[in-house]
Amino acid sequence: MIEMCEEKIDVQKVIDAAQAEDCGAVTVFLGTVRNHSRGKEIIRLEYDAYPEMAVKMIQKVVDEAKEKWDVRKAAVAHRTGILAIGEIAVAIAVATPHRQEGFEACKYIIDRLKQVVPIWKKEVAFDGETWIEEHA
Amino acid sequence: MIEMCEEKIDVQKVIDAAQAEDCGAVTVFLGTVRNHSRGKEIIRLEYDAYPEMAVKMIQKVVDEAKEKWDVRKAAVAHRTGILAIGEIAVAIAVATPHRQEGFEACKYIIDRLKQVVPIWKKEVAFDGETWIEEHA
Amino acid sequence: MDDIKTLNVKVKFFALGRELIGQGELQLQLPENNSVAGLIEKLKEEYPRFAQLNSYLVAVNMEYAGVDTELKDGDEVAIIPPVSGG
Amino acid sequence: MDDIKTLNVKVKFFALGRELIGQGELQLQLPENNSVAGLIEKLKEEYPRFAQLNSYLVAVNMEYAGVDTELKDGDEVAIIPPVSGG
Repeated sequence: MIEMCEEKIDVQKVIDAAQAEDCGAVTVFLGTVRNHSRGKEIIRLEYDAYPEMAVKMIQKVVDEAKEKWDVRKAAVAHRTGILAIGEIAVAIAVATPHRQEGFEACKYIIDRLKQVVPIWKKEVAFDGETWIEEHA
Repeated sequence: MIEMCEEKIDVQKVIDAAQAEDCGAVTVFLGTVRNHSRGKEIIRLEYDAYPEMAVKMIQKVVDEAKEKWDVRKAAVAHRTGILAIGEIAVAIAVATPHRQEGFEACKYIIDRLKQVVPIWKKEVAFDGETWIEEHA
Repeated sequence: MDDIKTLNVKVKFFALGRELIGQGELQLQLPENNSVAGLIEKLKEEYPRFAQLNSYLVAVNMEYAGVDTELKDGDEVAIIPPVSGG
Repeated sequence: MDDIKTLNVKVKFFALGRELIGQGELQLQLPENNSVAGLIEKLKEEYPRFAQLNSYLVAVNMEYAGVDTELKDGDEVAIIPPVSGG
């Protein structure tokens, strides 16, 4: 399951999509909207995306992770549009037989997603809006 | 939130308990019951625990993680009793400002939990039952 | 005398690019035998504000592509500012 | 002549230990000035099957404790086989 969604992400659904009976570990990463960034108080975030290419690139990143680690199932959902503080922007779940590779694979997927997937974040603060350019 | 529970773990509740508005990352680990182990097909697991001490030791492990990383909130739930294949035995969620420390802290908590928290797992296979002794 | 052949491409803009162009999608007509580089030149001519986007990649049909990539009629080109998902 | 003073401790068993002892909890009476080591001796005498538990730690009042740890009346002692949670 790889999904770009305009509605709130259903974390349980993402986790369920990554469950596998031959796996002992499901590792999950949730990226949430922080109330501050770069020393500023944040009001909300706005995500723009190229959804068709984003899905394709996320699939590519997941495939890379599956080549590197024994990932049996993976699910990724990324939100678009306007997000309030505390809301979930991205949810990633991977099922692996053992936990060590789960942490590594999950970290790889979020790191690569932030590098190559066509999604953009605008931070809206009291003194203005900024499109974020980061590969952090 | 640190909980030993006899009923199914509510993952969403564990995640909600670890949400913090000053954090951009929630890292979650779910330990699930695999359908095989040590080359055997598994029918079910049975967990025994010393619940009062387990809660105390999990708190200690969480405190250790908080000393090492900038963990703002953490929640841990561990199941006891009889678990079927695919069910969640343990759920750990940690909120951190940034994701790198989230993966490290979450991994630390599950690693230490498996070393020091008084919980025991019996694997029930077709040819018998085994109390597992592992610090893996 | 031959007709001058042309190719039509769809160009998509996102984030700051979308704001600079004032819309998320354009249809552009280019002379035949053109590349990503030619498209960029035409964009800069027709949309001077595009030059304010000082860092971006280009995708052709949803694959990242270099400036030498040849364009075909019907291609979907996207201007990809530095991404910041997650 | 003084009375011989005694101390009462609760002893808890888990996993294989619980199965070997046949129950999860015992009340044991020990002579005063006794330690974890003394309790273990008494367990081995009264429950010969306990010797089959070849690896364990001991907790006193929910803290891991060495064999020299002195016991007080009312202490809760737990025999902790190698753990395998998670």
